[in-house]
Amino acid sequence: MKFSIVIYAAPYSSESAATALRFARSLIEQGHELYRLFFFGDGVHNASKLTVVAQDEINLQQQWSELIEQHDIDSVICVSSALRRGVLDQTEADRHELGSASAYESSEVAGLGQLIDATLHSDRVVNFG
Amino acid sequence: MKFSIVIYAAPYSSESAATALRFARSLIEQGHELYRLFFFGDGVHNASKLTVVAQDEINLQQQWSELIEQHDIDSVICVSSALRRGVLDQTEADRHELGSASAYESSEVAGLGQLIDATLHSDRVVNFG
Amino acid sequence: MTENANTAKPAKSRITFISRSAPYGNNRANLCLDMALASAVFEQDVNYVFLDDGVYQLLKGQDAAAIQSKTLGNALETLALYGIENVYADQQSLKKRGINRAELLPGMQLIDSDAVAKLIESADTVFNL
Amino acid sequence: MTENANTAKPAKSRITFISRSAPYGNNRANLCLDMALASAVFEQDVNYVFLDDGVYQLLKGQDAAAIQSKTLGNALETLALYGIENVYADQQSLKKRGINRAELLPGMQLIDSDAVAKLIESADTVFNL
Amino acid sequence: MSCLHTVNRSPDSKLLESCLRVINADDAILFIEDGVYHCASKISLQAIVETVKVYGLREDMLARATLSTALDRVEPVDTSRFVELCSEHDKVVSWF
Amino acid sequence: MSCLHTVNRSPDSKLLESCLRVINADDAILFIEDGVYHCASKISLQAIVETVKVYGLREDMLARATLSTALDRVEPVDTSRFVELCSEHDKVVSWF
Repeated sequence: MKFSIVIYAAPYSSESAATALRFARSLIEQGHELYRLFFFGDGVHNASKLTVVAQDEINLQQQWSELIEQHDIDSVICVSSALRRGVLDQTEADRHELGSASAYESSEVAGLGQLIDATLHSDRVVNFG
Repeated sequence: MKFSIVIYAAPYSSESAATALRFARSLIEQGHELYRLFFFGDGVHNASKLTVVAQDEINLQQQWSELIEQHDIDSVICVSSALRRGVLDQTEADRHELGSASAYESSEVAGLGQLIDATLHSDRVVNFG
Repeated sequence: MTENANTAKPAKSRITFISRSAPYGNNRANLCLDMALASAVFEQDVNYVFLDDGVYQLLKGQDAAAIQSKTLGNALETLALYGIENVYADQQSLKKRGINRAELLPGMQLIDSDAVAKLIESADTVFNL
Repeated sequence: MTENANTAKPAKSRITFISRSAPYGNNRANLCLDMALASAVFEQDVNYVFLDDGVYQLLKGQDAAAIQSKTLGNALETLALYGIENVYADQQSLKKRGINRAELLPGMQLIDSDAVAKLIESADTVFNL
Repeated sequence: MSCLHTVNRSPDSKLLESCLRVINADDAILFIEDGVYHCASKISLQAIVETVKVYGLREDMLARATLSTALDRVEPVDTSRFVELCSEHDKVVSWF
Repeated sequence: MSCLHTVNRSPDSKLLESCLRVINADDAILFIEDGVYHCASKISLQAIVETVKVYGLREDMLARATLSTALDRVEPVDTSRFVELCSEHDKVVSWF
């Protein structure tokens, strides 16, 4: 079955991002297809690669990125949410002269059209916020 | 009268950061002293300098930074909140090889001791979250 | 990414948006609006329901200039221009908050809980925030 | 910044923390704990009150390994080691949630609303989240 | 067309109440995150129509020490079963 | 020792209720942000002891179209008066 997952919550300040990550892992393990991850609103912070966590703590952003790369998942950060939160790919960072990218390259910065497309091509859309 | 302000909320996803900014401006205009700004939890996102906003929208982070510089305000981002959210000064960015700083230089990255100090030296501590 | 739109799956899905949050205090109302507008732009079949505190978004006479925001009520008045015709306010939510029909923006259809349940049941995807 | 600590102001203030949030779902319980521990380290006079959903933090037998978090209950058991002796749980909040004294971590003093009101009234600063 | 509703806030919020107002009799509810505090609440569970199946996310119940106090009406499920429940129902509505 | 309490969530939350349980008779309440919806609610205002002065943040009331519907008990104040209220009371407790 094809799933898409929408994440509205930032890591650390809400449990929802962690729940979504476990859910994503589990559906892949069960042989389902993850059609798309869509990070929206504060959810875009899950794609930040600037995070530094204590050694005994989970780096949720890194875990997302590893999962995405390992399974070649189509992962999208909503562009309007991302820009105003400073989660930038190299193109945006260059355009606005803001140094190096702050977003993991494993996710693509794109528009809400990718969310609508996900509703069209997924059997289930599951929201976490 | 000496005020300190504690901000727990990220900009955009909550109105509280904007309320705090208006409050800070107003107390300075009235001749009160702003002893310290303390950004805590998701509040540290207010110090991100990577933000890109549309032309007809407010850049809250930039407005904070301008207010802080203009009035030489002692502004602190809580270090443990900031690191795990990728809001880094140049020292931390260098230490973890994460490129350029993502935090405005107008705020200092420091510990909760600065919050306790603020409670000792302020007549009023006002929280926004 | 546009290739996704060219597969065999249906080009249209029925999406019900449930907007349950008051405006301005947080950004959920805006996120919901952004998703609904995108759905309309991509010509999906959209139902837009205001439930619980979400009905506060529909009050006439909002003016968010004093809090440096865009007035959400103005944006909601343009829904029809984007082809979103099915806009509903839950009667019970209005009644509980003492809001009369005369206080509402024009173009809202008042419905009861059963009708909301049907809009959920008949949807392919539900976004609820 | 250390110079601040050497001015004429009192070196001790009475701080009341009101922790009103359930653990894990969001990070408010942790933020409150971090602030209280810092206050204790800097030798302030600390009162720690669990109110509303905050009393859920006090349930014995928590185990957050399955959600990859640190078990908050364990941290709360060490409060006394940090010199935080005045730890209170609001009786009405417990009763409303059907929680018996036997289910609570040791060392909690049960108090009523009037006592909470007094802990607010007698404090120099109140942190409430 | 049956629907799985997830609810992630405690009984102190009005979230479950909102969900119950628009739920259908053959739907199911899964309590996750702070929602699992409903699993030990008679008042919450009694408000749910009997035909609606009630689940609680085991990981969240373990974390919050509510697995042992959960009432019989509630079936604890782990995340992999959560995924299965999503496929078994026609759609998922998240209340958060 | 009188205290200014700010409340920033709507009547749909239990925030005001919590505040009222521990408020003192000579304290004051200032509704801000989504809290200003209380300003038009008879039920909310009747729950507040008469000796407690009630304010609403004007900017937030304007934004939400609740300035004209606010009940007489509520005194609308702007941010500069909010600052003054903070100095006039001995401390500020924020409910959020």
